Amino acid sequence: MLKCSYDALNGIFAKIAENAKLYLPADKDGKTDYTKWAEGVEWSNALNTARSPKDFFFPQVEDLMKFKVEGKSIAIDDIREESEDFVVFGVRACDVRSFDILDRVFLIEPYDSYYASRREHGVIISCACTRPTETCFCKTFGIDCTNPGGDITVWRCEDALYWQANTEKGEKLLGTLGLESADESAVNAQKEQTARIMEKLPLAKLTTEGFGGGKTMELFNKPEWKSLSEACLGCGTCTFVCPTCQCYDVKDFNTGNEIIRYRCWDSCMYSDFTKMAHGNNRLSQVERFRQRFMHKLVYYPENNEGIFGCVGCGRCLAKCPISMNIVKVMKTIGGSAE
Amino acid sequence: MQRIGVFVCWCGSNIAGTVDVVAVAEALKKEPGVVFSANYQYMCSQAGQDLIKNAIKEHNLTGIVVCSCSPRMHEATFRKTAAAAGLNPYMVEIANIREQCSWVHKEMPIGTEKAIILGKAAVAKVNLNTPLVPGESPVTKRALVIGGGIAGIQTALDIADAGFEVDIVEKKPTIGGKMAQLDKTFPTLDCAACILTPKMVDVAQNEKIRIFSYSEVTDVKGFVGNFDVTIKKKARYVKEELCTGCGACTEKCPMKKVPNDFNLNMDTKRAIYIPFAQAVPKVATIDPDYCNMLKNGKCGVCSKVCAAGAIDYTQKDEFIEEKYGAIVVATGFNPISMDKFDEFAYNQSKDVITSLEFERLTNAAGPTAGKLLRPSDHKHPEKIVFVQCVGSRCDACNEKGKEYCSKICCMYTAKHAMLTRDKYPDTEVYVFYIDVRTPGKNFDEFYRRAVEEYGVHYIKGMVGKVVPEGDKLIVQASDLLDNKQLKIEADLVVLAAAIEPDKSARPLATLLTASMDTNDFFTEAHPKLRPVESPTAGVFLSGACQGPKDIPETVAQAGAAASKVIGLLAKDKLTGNPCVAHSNEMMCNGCSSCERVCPYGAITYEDKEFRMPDRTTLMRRIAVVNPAVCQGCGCCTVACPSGAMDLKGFASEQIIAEVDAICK
Amino acid sequence: MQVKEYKPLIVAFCCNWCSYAGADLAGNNRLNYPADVKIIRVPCSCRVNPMFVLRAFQRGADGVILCGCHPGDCHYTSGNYYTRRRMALLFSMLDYLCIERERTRVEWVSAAEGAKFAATMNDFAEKVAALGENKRLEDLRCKK
Amino acid sequence: MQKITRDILVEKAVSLLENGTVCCVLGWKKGEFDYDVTPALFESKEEIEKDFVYDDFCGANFSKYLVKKTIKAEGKILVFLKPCDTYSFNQLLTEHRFDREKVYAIGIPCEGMADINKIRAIAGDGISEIKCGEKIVVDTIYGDKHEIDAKDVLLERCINCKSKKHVNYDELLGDEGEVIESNRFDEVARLEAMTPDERFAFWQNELSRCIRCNACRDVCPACTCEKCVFDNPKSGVENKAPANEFEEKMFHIIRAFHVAGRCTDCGECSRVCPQHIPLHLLNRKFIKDIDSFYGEYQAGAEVGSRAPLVNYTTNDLEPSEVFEGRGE
Repeated sequence: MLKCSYDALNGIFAKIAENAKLYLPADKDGKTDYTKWAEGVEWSNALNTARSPKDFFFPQVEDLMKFKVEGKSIAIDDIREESEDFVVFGVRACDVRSFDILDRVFLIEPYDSYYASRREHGVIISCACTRPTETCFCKTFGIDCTNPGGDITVWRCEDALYWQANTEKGEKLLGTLGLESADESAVNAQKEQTARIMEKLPLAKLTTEGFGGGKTMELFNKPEWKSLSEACLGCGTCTFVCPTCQCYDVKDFNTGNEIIRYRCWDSCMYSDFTKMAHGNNRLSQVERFRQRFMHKLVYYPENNEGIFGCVGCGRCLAKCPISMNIVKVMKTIGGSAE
Repeated sequence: MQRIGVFVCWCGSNIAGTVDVVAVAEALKKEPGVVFSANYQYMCSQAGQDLIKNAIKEHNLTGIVVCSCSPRMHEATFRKTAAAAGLNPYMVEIANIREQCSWVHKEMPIGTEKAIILGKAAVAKVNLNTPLVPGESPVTKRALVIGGGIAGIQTALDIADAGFEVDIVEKKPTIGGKMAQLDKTFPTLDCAACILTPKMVDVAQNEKIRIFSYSEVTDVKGFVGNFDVTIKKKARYVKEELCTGCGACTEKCPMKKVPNDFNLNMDTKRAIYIPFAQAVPKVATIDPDYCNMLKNGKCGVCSKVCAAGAIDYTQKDEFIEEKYGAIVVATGFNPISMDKFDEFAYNQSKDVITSLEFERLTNAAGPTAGKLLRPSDHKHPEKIVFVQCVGSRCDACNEKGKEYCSKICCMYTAKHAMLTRDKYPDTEVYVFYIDVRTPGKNFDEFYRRAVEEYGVHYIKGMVGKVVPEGDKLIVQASDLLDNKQLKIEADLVVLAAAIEPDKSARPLATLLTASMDTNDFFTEAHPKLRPVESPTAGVFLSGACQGPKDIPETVAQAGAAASKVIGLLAKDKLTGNPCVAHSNEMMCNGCSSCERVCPYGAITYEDKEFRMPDRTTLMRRIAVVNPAVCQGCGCCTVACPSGAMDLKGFASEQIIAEVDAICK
Repeated sequence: MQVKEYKPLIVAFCCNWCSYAGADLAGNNRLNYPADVKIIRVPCSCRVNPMFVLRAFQRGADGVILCGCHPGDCHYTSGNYYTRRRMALLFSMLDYLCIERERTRVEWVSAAEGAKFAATMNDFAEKVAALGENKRLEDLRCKK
Repeated sequence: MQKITRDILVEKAVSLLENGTVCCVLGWKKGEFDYDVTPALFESKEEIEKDFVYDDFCGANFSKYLVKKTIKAEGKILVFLKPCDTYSFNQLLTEHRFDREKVYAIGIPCEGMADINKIRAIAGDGISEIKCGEKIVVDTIYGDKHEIDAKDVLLERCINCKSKKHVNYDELLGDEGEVIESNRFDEVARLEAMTPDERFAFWQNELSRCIRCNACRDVCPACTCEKCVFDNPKSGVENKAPANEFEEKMFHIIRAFHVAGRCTDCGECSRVCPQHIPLHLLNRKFIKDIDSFYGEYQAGAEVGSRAPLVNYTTNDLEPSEVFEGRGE
């Protein structure tokens, strides 16, 4: 374990930024979001960012290729940007888990080379939580917010910032930073303190009981879906703030001179989601609403060794215009009501 | 995918002088959808059109772009060309490379570059064109004429003569209108009744014509070819079908002091009356304001004397709904009220009268049986002053009168003056005028006869004041030619009151959505080229409701309106402009935004049942455009927030494609 | 590399009855105006959706002008009155978002005003040219 | 604190449900925490008594729900409307979006709703309890307690409340209020007074955060199109994500234009924006312009009134006159 003083932090950021783009949470206008580090950008104390860091690997809009059509010939232009190395600093445990969930989608056949390339070039420096909030429920999914993982983990202790590499990539980067070594006592103390707070969280007792692979038939036809989805506006807020939602649409944009094929996030909450020639797959908002939660809580774990598609970051709890969310769904549909 | 042909016209050197037409044709050949491209000296010539026709057939073209002069010039030509080759005429687009390119840009490279871009825009549009077929709507082969004066009578007779059914709605108990009140007519001096009443009889006897007298139009719905009209038949308390017009009731009715409006209230009639001897229909009518039986249930004399048993005190207003293909407005005119003209003492002296009152005084069927007697003391007037332009040709700021010339006053005053001198040579006649306006066949000759043969004193100048003094009227006036003030002791003063549209015209215009000018005269579709049509399709104008007119003009216009109606009714179906708005019912919210901006009332709403994707059904309000009424302005397409409303021929996608092509 | 001279691109929506005829008249009278002005014919100025205006800017137009019949002379009696309201509000909003106000204009041009049409286009093109390229409402994907 | 209590509303709802006047009740349902109230359709007395709430977190405007819910409902729907909600209600009626006969509307007074983001800014993380009383009392899991004056944490739209008057209802609970002279255009005026570069920077910064989640549109009572142009591939503006600055601007300009003259300024768009973009400043710009160009007009004040963009006068302001007297 290594450590650095908070005074030295700016210098360390500068060192990281020498070889890679560095992004970290910073406050602006009362909101926190990942910001490209430059001299003067302060690392935010906030628990988490409004937008999740999935953008770094799976941006909302990503150009895939360009092509020109002339007569019967099509000229394709591979416009893939040679991904630059980048470092995302200060990622919370929940969001770190989200990369694992996305990997299981994008890095299996058919292999998503766009995503893979960004994953390869990115280093994730996670940050352990110390002040979880009432909307946090990462523990429900077995995430330890005091041990967030990623390539490197930092602990924000009172006296210093503690660093530990978790992967080869992490070791390599950490080795270049010239930090002093440290014992783990401060970190351990902090872990214990955070664990005690975790017990007090209002959602501490939320469990995944009743969910998981194999529960499809049991849950699919529950009548409660109707009342849960009754007020759903069908907007895409939950999906777009979610760190694990990975659906996208591939579209063409005709600039007049050429066609840009790009992909952008899509939402299963939209009525025209995966609309095909025969029409829509899911015709009513109940079906669409159910799909999103069944996917996170049943279908995904069924295909991924029991790993749930939700990380308990709480963004959807804070952002849904009508305050409907996965916690309310789990408590109503599943067996985890208090 | 379309198969588009591009045809670049040289227009001699008009285009080719500043645009490299060969380069344009070559460049456009590469555009998506273009399979053929050619250039030619004069595309609009027979040879040019043949080139287009042959290319359409040979290359199976589905759309063509002609790069030539303005579409305002030859769009119609090339549409016909396309149609002749079996292509839908609306698959033609014109790139205006003459007026908007070669003629305004001097350098060949610039002109050529722009011409190519304009061509690309047209190609982009044609790629999205769809064949359009004009909508058709059936025509109800019956016309409605509103107003039963000479204008309405003549229109109805002409329409009926062509074999179509016509209904006349007249608000008075008889048709005949103003002309029925006149004595003689200028410039031939034939008696009005002698030429009008036979026409009235013709109307009554014509099997194709129905008369709704004592009736009003209360509602109009529908559109050209398909109007639904509600007519209110006011209760006349006499069964029309039973009344023989014998007149027994009108003689026996004890209520004798009812002002006789037909004689402009210069005498009285009974509470049950027939307006005049030749009235059509010759049916009695009870005036409910005066009839004792209707007012307090005491009397019933008419009922007792009526051998036919036609009297029905319980009669109610009746509403009749009829369908018409065309509507003719012939609501006529009235003299304006003289209330505001105190200087002429109209309200102070009975011997100051209007010209129309003078007509009745000289009419054999009038209150004096045709003898010219002063209303006050029934003496023969020895000195008569006629005042012209009372309320006509006023300043815009003068609230008393009208700005316009009433047109007929000069001639009828000359007529009155002449007839007076003819019958009563001892009577001195003065006419005060601003100008004497006599443009008409035999008009000036007529006026000059009044002056030269009949010795009427025409004095250029305006009467300033009329003061009743004893049994005389002191007329103070100025003689502008001799530049002196005059004071004439007259026995009778006759005011040539301005005429204005009938008061019923304004609400009627609202019902018909027909437009009016500030004076409440109906406006024409075009003041010169479509003078008898209203801008509202299917509504036509006849007579003085459109502007002041004399009888020959009115009759001429009545005939013209009739011929337009006949032209319309002769069609079995109406074909419209196919470039009309269309609402996609799947996207329409029924919010009424489109309806509110439509100037033609072409949009209505209906509740329609939709089968939803989840197999439920849903009732939704949706907009429906009547293609026969829509004129294709496209205002609704922008008012519509969902984009459900689009315009055929100028669809949003097409305009966006043009924008894109121009900007790329 | 040769620096290309900056030429503004101007899209002019002209109503069929007055302004398009006015443009034709300008042509008949050989009145010059910049070739940068490209006319799109619409039945009435009220057919122009604000979306078309934005589309033109997106695709690289530097100025957009709408021409219609003079108020009161609309072929469809009231179309241009609606245009007037819509565009007054749209232009005010564009200004609020700091799209230069000289880039948009509504001008009433009758079928008899060929000279006015040419003068308007000359003036508008000059003002737009002075502003330079449209940077505040551009879509970089559409730039060459 | 709200002057009218939850219990009065519950009693009313239950009695109307039980006597058959209505078949269901649109109301606010208790959430997981004390602030995450959800709009809900209550169908039984038990549901209402258990979960119905009315407190400082009941911002949701139910008017729009009536469009879909009235179609399906067998009988009348009881809806509780705050004063500002009644304007949306009227505007929807003007546009024939639901059948008035299928609604039983109860007007309820509103003292302004609280903005949880403002509370969180004061109380910090870990809110465990919020009590809405004279003061808003917030407890956190970290042992902090905050007593907050409700006036200090009002939603933006409530600070600039335009009316406490209900413009449509079948029944009114509590006292009727008045239309208020608000300062709601001050912020627009402040922006107008900026230099173009400042203002450009302001909007660039705000709109760049847009993630096009469509929450603003989907919550908007004026956006009830069967098919939105932004979802329609044929409209030419359809897109699922803002690809660049142009698309960010275009979406918000077009959306504001489509609701111009119809927007009642209910403020739901700004309330629900997950990125806290002050969208009301776009809508209010149109309202302010409409008021100054064509005379004051409040959408929804009257059923059937003619919205300014489907209306005109022959001597309206010319587009060229818009900027007269507004120097650069």
